[in-house]
Amino acid sequence: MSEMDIRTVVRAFLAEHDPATTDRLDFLRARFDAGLAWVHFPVGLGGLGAPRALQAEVDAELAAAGAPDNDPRRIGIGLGMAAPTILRFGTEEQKSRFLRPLWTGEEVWCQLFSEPGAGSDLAALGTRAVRDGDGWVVDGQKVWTSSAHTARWAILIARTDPDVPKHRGITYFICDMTDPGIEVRPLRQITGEAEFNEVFLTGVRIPDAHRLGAVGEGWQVAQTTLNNERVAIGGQAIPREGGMVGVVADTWRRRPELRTHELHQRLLKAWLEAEVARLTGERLRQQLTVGQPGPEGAAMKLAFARLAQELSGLEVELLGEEGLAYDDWTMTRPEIVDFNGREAGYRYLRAKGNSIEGGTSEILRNIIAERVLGLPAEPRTDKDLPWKELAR
Amino acid sequence: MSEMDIRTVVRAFLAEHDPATTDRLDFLRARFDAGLAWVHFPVGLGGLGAPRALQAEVDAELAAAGAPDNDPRRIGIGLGMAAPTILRFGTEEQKSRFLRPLWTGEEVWCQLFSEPGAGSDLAALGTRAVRDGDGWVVDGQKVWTSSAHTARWAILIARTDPDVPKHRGITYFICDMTDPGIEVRPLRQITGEAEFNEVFLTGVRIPDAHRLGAVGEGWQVAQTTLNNERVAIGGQAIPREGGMVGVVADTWRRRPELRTHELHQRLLKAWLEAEVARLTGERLRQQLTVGQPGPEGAAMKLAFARLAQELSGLEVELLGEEGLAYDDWTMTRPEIVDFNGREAGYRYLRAKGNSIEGGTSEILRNIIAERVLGLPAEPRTDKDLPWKELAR
Amino acid sequence: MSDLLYSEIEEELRSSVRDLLTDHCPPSAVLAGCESREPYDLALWRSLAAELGAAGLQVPEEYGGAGASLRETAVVMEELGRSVAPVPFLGSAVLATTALLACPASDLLPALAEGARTAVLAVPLSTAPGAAFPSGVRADGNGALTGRLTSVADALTADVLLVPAVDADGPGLYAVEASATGLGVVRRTSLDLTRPLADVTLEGVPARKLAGADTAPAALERALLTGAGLLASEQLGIAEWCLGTTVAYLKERKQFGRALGSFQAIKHRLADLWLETVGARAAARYAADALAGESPDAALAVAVAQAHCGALAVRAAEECVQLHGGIGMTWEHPAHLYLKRAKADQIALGTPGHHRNALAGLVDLPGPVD
Amino acid sequence: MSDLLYSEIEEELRSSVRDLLTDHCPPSAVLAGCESREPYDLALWRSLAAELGAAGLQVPEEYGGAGASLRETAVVMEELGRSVAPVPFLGSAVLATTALLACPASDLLPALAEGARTAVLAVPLSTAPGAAFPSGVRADGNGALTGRLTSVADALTADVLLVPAVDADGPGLYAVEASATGLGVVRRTSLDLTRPLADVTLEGVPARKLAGADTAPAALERALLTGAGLLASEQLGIAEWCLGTTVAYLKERKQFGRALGSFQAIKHRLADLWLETVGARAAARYAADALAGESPDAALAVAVAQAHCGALAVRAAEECVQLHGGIGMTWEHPAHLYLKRAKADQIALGTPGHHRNALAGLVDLPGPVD
Repeated sequence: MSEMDIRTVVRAFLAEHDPATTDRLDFLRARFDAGLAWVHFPVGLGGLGAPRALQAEVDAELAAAGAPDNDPRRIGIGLGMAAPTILRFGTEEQKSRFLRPLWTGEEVWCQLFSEPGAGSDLAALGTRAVRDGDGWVVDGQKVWTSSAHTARWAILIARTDPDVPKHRGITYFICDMTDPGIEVRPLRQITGEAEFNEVFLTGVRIPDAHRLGAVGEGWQVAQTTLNNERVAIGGQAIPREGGMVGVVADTWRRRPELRTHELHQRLLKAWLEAEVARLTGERLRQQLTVGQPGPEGAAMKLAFARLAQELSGLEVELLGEEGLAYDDWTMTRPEIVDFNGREAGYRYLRAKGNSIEGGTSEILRNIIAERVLGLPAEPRTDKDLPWKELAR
Repeated sequence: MSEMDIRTVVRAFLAEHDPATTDRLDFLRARFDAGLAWVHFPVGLGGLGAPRALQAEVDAELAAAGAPDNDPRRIGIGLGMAAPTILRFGTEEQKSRFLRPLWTGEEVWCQLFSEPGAGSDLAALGTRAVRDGDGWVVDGQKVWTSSAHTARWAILIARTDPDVPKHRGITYFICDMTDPGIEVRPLRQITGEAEFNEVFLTGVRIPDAHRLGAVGEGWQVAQTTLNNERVAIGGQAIPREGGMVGVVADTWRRRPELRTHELHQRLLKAWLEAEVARLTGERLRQQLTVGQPGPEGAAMKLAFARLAQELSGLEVELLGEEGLAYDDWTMTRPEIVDFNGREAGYRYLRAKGNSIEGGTSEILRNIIAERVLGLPAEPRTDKDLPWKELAR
Repeated sequence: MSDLLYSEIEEELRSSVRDLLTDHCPPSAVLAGCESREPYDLALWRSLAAELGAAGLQVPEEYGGAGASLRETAVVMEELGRSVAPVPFLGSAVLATTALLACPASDLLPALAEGARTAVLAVPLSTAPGAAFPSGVRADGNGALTGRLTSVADALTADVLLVPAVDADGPGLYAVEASATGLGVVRRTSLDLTRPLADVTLEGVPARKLAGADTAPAALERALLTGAGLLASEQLGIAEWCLGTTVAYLKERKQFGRALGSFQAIKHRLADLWLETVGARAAARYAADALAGESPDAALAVAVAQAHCGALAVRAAEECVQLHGGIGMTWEHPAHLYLKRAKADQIALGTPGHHRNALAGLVDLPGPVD
Repeated sequence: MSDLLYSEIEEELRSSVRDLLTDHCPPSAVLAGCESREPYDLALWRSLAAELGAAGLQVPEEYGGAGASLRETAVVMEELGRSVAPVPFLGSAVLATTALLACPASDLLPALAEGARTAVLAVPLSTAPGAAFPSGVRADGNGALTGRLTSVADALTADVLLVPAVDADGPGLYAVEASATGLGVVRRTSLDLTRPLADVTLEGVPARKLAGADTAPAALERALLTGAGLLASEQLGIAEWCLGTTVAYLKERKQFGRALGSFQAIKHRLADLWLETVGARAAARYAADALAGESPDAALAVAVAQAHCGALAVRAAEECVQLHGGIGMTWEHPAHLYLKRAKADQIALGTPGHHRNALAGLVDLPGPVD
């Protein structure tokens, strides 16, 4: 399928569904059913089995026609993590049931992976899922869960076998966030707001039909989620000066009185790095127009985190006296992280999380060194021990 | 003993030994015998058992009187490494025999520690010393030996027991460099010159009287040598703008046409780091006016290497077209490393060795992390294995 | 060469201050304080000032002080940094007191020295040494002040404000009582939770002139230079807490079956951070000593200390957050208090870039001629 | 967006060049060549130019070239960088050929395109795009040249020198035969052992004018910009060799009973280096594509590529030496050939700082008004 072909399909769709007169949700559902949600997905699941690269064309055509979008920032975990995992590992029933309302935004998703005792070493997680009839009963605690308070569903990994080494006793589930055994508590961050939550699971029941992948193979399934997360975090197409660098460059242009040679050199260096990262991402996307994301996604996330931190730190210094101020310490529960909607101090603090969430920069460097460069792993004592015997 | 006291001693010595009329070697021997060589050494061994801090006073007084010095750069290994080790671990006979001609420069020393297969992991060394009557027979290969071609004596570590873990089977010797089993080959470096040597030992005989410390305890003895080496490399008192920073600052001042804002910012940063390193070293010396050097010496060496590399790289860039030139690629065998006697390209290349020789910067960071900060060691598989079973 | 070590008396002082802070100012209390309406812990301030005499260390005995020096004052700053203690020490005991010591009028000193009252030098916290004399406030013929000053640290609880103002004779330094009519002190929301800022507005406020054109600019400059130099000690204290807390955490926290602190990449970063911290100690000590002795090298010593320590404290706090992982991003862990203080301190009294640039003039390394 | 990938044809070209270099230009041969009196491997040059047609890639077919583009030329530069190959490609096939392509006179092109002759653009290797037209050589009324040019790369073996000179009409570009009377080409001792430099003196040397005031400055600028842009590909090649060689060594070399490459601090440094190398590939590709298409973004693309790749190649070579430990400091290990090339390349055609500074004008990020 070519760009020309896809444009024809979009126009035909628009001829039948006038964005100006169609209800938003109806429009989104129809778009999904027409295979224009994610064109590289299979027919019947919101796609056309077309090359991934054509999606940009579809989005642009629809936006030009004034079509509503599915507010992707609000449902980023569903789109970026749950969907590719369900597509790859889900049963036909699971795919039919979950993908459509996920994409239209009718059902928000969240991710129940990290635990207080299992951060970088995610595979050490201790949340237990115990078989009970045709289902499972889950008990444990998860943390760093964004959207938990608005989510209808969660992707969840839990330990189903404590007697085997940690990577082998994990199973991957779809968890109903309306289950009475789920308690969501806001987790306040250094920015003052509570973007994330702690989630306590007590006797939560999950039908076996909501298991994703085989019992004990949850770690492999989770790799798909995590690789896609890193691509989602670090791999968006961005225009030149997109993101944090644009904010700082804008201040620089508007405020000549703040400039010094020292800051100028740092700004030029950061601008250069941002442009190189942009070109790197672009080249990666050209390579990956088809296929699953590999460890290179980790590299983009690493670069993105470093840049966001460098630039936001620079911005506070550039502002001088104004950098001493903060906009608001009130505890709020935002649905969307918007770096640009707040002031410099917020960006500075929030960017600190970029090198922690979704895999710390340290873990990403390990991944690059071992999976890309092929350097030998460190001596490990924890890989072959049964989980229950691990040092904690 | 106070500064006043020591000044009295020096003046009395000068009254009896007029530098203008005394033969250089006679003067140096007399100075040693008067305890003015290294005042913190014991009486009879070139010292007065006085605080180490007073040495600066002695040196200044003698220099002011026009006295000859012992050309310390030519005999740095003897002064900085062999002497403190002999003082601490030597027998009375060894101290009497070796320290005086070492200090006067009549006998040059070198160090036979590193091997091609044992660099950072020095304790893995494979040069064998086998007991033979009242002596030892040594076979093996050493590398990175400066002054080997001019040296009369060497400090040597060799394996005397391959059946125990590597740190425990090493013994420390004084080796006669005129032994017929010793072959010295120059080792050319990236600068073009051959400042170091490879040393091949074939059936070299060492009397047991030239053993330093107990059999099998050579590793502990070598720690004293290495800590002193690091202090010798990184811990000299330097005036403001002493060393590499002064060279670059001088060029900067003389050549306004070469200046750019980018280089200016880098120069100011490097100047700042150099001044902080100078103050750090000064504070360390104030703390250590008595006592053995500890792991802090490693920190100074680390800082010194980083600065030398940063500044010498900057200098080449600053010179622009002139930085494309090199002074001389001829292979020479210098007795002294003089960063300032050559041009920028030489300094740039030679400084690369600063983070390798005498303990790589990586090893020094390990030392700081474990011995100063008390961070736990990495899992080690090599510590308890007999040396002969180690992976190589 | 200066004495870069701590004397026995200085170590005793440190130990008293640290004991006090350990008892009365643990991180949980600091965090709770930030969320209360009281910006400062004034009970702690009284203990520090009255019991330990910390507020008057640099004040001569004839004015009710301890007759010690800025070296000892720097030790207190170090400890306050280590606890991000919410007390107006920088504003009152350092900036205002130094300015007053350089003024002809000295009657305010005894109350400040004993901590009975606090004062503040009313300039934006971001003002660097060498800045032009502020022109935002004017004094009329009766000495009444009108104008505005923004981002003044420690002003909220100050009893007296020392206001640089311009009158018919030129620059002057005026004292304004906090209770004076026409004075407005309004709290700003500040990045640093533990050192609140305020904007000060003056509308014909009655004031007393402390210094005129001949001494006011020098008094202000001396205060700013001293503040910048001693802030380096505070930054050292911040860095040491961050390094120590991180090391302790990484010895305990296990992932992959071993302590995180046993991973070499982490070790090397901490070794580098330690090296910079050791450098900060030397630089901060040198600055304090040079200021105490009014050495001709003081301006250089301050520039070096601020440029190095200002950057280090931020780096140490950032590493502390990063190496604590998720927990370091939470409001309940104290790391953020240090990050916010360190970042604000980086701007306070001149950024590291500003101070590094000052070196160009001080050590004859001029920039290019454009 | 530009195509940042390599086409199949480009990959085939790369593979042919790499095969040739692997066979004829191993590190040992390069090192031996440096110590001989022959600065270049002219047999290798002939294979590269005649057999593979590499010298004429950017030359249109009508002038005997391959009619390909600068994208393919960049691929050759990458491979030459990876081998620090001692051939005059940059001087002849990039700088001189690009200048000639922008001149009205084109008769020199066929010989250059087939590699039968080599030419050189006679400017110091350190000349950056945007530099003022050189004024060191003057042409008299008969077109005879007098003057001096220093640090010219690839001049020692060049058959023709393209000399920028000033005559009565202003700037001009002149061709000088290497055999011409009055021409002196003297080798300098250069930091880079594999790209020798020479000083050129002209004393009334007969010359032929190729371009006058209307085209010479633009031809020179186009050559410098193209040279800088394609040098980024060479720097990428250097960095890739250094990274690959280091990774391979660290997988093998054992200390403390395990491969050095299994130590986490080493791994993290190499991961960072890899990330920068991936960035260099994207930036170098973008510059080559922008130059090939004469895109209005070319100046920016070149500045970005040079600023990034120039710094990266040095860093990669420095890490290569450091992580090889002592062996990396020896003359017999090839690492130093790359270090020296990388450091010289950092200065060649503008330093990273120069190119970063050029961004200020190109993307409207002006510096402070002093």
